[in-house]
Amino acid sequence: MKKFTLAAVAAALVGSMVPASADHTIPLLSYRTGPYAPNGIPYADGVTDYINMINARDGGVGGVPINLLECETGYNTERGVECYESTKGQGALVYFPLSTGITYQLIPKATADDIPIHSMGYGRTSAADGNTFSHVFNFPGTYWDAASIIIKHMMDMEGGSLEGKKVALVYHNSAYGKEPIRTLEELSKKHGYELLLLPVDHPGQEQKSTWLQVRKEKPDFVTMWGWGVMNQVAISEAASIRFPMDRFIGVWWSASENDVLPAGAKSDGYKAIAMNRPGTDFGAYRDIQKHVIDAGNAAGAGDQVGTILYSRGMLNAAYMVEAIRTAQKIHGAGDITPGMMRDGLENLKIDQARWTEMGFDNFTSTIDVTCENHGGPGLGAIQQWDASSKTWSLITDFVGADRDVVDALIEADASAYAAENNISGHCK
Amino acid sequence: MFYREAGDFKTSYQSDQATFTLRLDKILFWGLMAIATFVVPFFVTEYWEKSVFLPFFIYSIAALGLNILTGYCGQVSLGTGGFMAVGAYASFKLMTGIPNLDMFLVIMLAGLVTALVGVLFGLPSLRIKGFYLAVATLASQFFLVWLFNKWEWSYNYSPTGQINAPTRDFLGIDVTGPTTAPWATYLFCLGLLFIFAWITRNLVRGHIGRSWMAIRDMDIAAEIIGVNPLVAKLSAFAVSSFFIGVAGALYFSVWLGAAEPTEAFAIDKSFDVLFMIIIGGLGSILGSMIGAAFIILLPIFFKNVLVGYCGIPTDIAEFTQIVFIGALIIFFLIKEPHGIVAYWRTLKEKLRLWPFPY
Amino acid sequence: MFFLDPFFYEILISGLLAGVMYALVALGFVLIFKASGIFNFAQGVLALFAALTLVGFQTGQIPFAHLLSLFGLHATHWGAGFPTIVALLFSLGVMVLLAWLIVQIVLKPLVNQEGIILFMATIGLAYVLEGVGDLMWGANVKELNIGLPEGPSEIILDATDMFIDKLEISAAIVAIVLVVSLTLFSQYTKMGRALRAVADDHQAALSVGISLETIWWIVWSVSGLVALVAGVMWGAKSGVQFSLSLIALKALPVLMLGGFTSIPGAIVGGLIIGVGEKLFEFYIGPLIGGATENWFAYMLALLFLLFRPQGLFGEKIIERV
Amino acid sequence: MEEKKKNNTIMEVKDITLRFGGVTAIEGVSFDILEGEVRAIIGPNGAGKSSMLNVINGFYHPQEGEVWFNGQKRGAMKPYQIAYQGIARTFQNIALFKGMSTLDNIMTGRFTHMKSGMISQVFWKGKAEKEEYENREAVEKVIDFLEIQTIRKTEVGKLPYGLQKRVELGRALAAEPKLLLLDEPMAGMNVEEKEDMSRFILDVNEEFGTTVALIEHDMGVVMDIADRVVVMDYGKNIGDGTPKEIVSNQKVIDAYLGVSHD
Repeated sequence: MKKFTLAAVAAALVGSMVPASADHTIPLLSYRTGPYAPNGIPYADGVTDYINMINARDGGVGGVPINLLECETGYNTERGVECYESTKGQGALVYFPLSTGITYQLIPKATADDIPIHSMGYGRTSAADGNTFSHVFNFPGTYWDAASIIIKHMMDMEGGSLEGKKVALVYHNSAYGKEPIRTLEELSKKHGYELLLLPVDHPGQEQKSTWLQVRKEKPDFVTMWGWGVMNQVAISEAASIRFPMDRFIGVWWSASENDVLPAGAKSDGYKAIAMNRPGTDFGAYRDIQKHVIDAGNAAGAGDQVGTILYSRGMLNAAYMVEAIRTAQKIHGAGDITPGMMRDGLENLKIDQARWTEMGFDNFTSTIDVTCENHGGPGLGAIQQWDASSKTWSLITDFVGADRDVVDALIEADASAYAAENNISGHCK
Repeated sequence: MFYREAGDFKTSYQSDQATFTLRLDKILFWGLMAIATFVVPFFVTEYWEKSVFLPFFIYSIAALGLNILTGYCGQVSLGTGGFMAVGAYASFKLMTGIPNLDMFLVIMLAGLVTALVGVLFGLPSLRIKGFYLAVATLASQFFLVWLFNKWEWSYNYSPTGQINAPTRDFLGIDVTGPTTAPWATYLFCLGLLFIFAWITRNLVRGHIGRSWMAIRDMDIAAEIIGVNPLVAKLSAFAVSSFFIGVAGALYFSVWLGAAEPTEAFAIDKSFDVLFMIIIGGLGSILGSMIGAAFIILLPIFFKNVLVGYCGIPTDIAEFTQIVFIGALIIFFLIKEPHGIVAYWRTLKEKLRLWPFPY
Repeated sequence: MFFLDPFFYEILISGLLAGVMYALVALGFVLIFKASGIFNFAQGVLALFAALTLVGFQTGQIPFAHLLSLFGLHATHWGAGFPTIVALLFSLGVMVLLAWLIVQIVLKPLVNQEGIILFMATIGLAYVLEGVGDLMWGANVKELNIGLPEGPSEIILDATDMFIDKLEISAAIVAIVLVVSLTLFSQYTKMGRALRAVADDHQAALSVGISLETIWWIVWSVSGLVALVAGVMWGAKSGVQFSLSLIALKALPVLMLGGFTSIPGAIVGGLIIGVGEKLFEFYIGPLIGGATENWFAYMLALLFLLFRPQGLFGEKIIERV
Repeated sequence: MEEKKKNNTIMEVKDITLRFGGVTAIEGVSFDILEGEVRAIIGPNGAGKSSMLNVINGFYHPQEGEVWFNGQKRGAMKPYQIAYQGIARTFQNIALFKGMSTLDNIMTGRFTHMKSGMISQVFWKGKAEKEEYENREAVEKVIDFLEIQTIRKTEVGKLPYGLQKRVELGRALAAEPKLLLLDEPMAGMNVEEKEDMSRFILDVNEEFGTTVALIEHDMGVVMDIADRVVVMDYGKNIGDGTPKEIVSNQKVIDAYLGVSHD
């Protein structure tokens, strides 16, 4: 057995000691297994296909191909650490951990290793404060932006005021699910609605009492920070108690086809906040079709193309590619280091014109990252599910969050973190 | 030929009850320890530290703890994850509450707190036995995780309940926080594992250990001999929880640096550690470590082989690996129900008799 | 007082219905433990595997499609799937075959081992099944629809203003049918008597003239059937995906309460747990932050055991020396 | 041999009645055990003999009656407390610690003599270590006495039946009890084994002066080794006296010849 262990360790070593290649190395900490696989698969496929497309179409960025290192985390922090350590040695430019737990775990570590993290709409919200979190980026929006935008939408539906209304938050009983609570509390003070908190434990197959609670309290709106099977059950429960689906608004992780399909026709009208326009009618998709799928190189089983999470994966990859390009511009180098990548992310600016060039015409919000603000613009739109045609469609434009509320919260949490770890801001 | 008692006769009960009855065993062991202590630290990389050694050491400590309770005292427990959480959160509160407290003390105090909680949740074992107890301990698992998820004081009122380990030191050397040197954490955990293995050894060779085993093998006879089942079972729970608490504290503060109860200390932790001791060998110190190696290192090994070399897609590799490990578990149980460590023993027997088997 | 609360009765009923769902899972454990003294950790995965297989047949998935794609075959589905009833029968066939394999490969070599060893073996089994299931049918969510009525039942709604999901009513009916037929089976058939005999004493069973293997095969097949039913019922609610295997955790407190060896125990235990946790979550939950169901179920069972260590239907233990 | 007969009572049970639910296992049984004697309890199966031993060492608590030990009336005590009073026993169907070696089993028998605390155990220094070796010496004496040196390190689960019985006796002896209870020490043994066992019992009784109370079916053995005999039948005491008196007791003969009770 001892011999065997040694063998294992030896193999583990070799696994980690592959020399850093000349490519742009980007690790993909995906989770195609475990309870959250249904969400992880399309996302990972989206990232992979887009990167492959870039390599196939343009031969990489600035002539340097991107080497995507996929590493399976199973949405598990320990495995995430293993992935981080094993890919770090290979010159990883940036990490997108795809898990709040792993993000929290990596923030101090990666900062110390001078490797940037991009947690796109997840992870630690206050990382939007670039002055404190020099290496962490969470554009295009944070959970707190999302919460505020969702409340805004509710107000619009109520004709401008939530005074005396009741809003319920059904959330995954974990760090991720608890994220929006503070914001919603602040906003309730401001707008005078009553907030009702309804946690659901992992995995969340049994939500009877939660939804009876909803029936008892009769909230005017329900918003959801759900994840995995919890989403599907919540949506079908809501439907079966005949909660008006257009008053049920989920965060962007409760916004995929997987979540609404099992509920069937009953889920018609369900809303969620979106980072990008649904559908496949974009240049980038056509290129992926042409260069990747038709070439028979589709990632995974190739059956996820066009889903919400797939598109989000593409978007994530697109950010990375553009950040590399920016970094190359800044440093005038083809081959860049993680440090340069960080600068690239910090100076990332994408307006609609640029998006269109990239093949994302009118696809998502503009991006404007600064040293102080790593949260980008913090915009989001509301999408709605049409069960008959089984499609999502945007019903609002990309709107901004209630900045003074959200920024105050970010300020508070970030400064607390700065104090704990005696960080003096890195922006002049 | 050389591996045998020949020449070293036992002249006293001391030597007869010593940890290593064979001189060669002793030499081998201390040789290995010497290499681990004086050679490895110079070569240990962050990958080895974070992905191989720390998890191996920390889970070994947890497995030792559970083995005391389940392997030696016969009380099957599925509360390990919850108790690790207690250790983790205790250490977090201590680190943030008393900033200049030495890390070693933090770890020990965390263990102490966990021991108390362990005794509390051990009480049902006085009436409930076997699988019923195993399931009953799940109550503590789920309750503790729920508690640390709800009780804002326990995570210093952070908005999400995530806890992060600040930088703290052991005798002036940083062992927690993002900027630790691999060798430092490596030696810190190795040292603790050594200490706890030694403690386990001491406990199980004395009368306390025997009272545990007596309860395990035949509780009625044990009681009639003079063993107070209350004391025996609760002491087992206390010691076991202490170990597990220490493991939990290290897991959070030294290894991961951040944790969240619902994910890091979920039910599968409890199962994993139980698997370790059954696979490795119930009631065996070496077995606990072998088990930890099996459950922790084998997946990494498979991953690196299947993905690293064969270039199989990560998910297929993952599933194949699950199948392999499951098959291996079954295989080992069929070949050697008493755990992998039993192989080791038979091997030694053979070696001792070689080349004259009879 | 909350007896006047209209929700009290609704939560009572939905608690009972949830309890039935738990009992469905617990049943599988009980059957196997009764007949072979094995605490079958794989029961949850068994349910997942069964449901996956059913959906696979229904939608005409190609098994191991993803694996095959390594060799350049990118198809994921045959032309068409089977009609539900055929798919059900096929899935049942698969479960029976699986049961046979388990007995031959895993259990036979482990006859007369201690409980903990057999328990561990079923954990290995769980790993294998999980991996194979995912490799065969893929890890994404699958809709499962075998044409059971869904949505709130209008009749009850109009009559009592209670929302009771038709799916759960049908689950209850199925469960009752299942239990009744199991009881009849074990009471009135030679095989059934043999099963009960083996539960008491392996030798006795042999004297009935049925080999232990056969009996185990049958038991595992039956609990395979139960797993299939449980998988269908839960899967119809939440879609078929990995999480389905976690419903096993819901069955454990039920087992504590009802005892590992009693079929009625599983049912009654399930109902008690279902009602208990729902009432607690509904009335006490909000006061202490909610999401109490997971641990409360266990606490309830624990408290109960402290006063009746032998469980609901176990007979009193007199210790002898 | 002669003078020990004069010794005073070490154990006395008065009008013990023990019931399990409806069943009455023991009904108003009284007898005494003199210090240093070998006292036999005989009777047909189900006569309540083992139950009586269980009452004596506190495993069962009788509904009525008193137990006097060392001239004191004994309150409700847990078995392990009674062990500390100096009562040890063996069991009808062996109750050894199967997972442990012969040595460890007998060492466990010394439990009541080992007092070192958790801390010194943890660091294996001072009291813990010292005490361990002192007790080891005592145990080695027992091992030599029972002639089981060769199986010292063997797991008892692997031993043949006869040896297991012997180890169990050793475990009880190791406690250096004032009163030693033996529940059918020779059940299922062949003649040689029985002779060995009888010899051990007598030696224990003579060399260590340990008082012995044993249950035995083999009348021959009882006649040979017992000083006095209690006969139980259907939970009642139907005869008490020296072996000679017993064999001539009509009630006893009936009980053994199974004359119908009416």
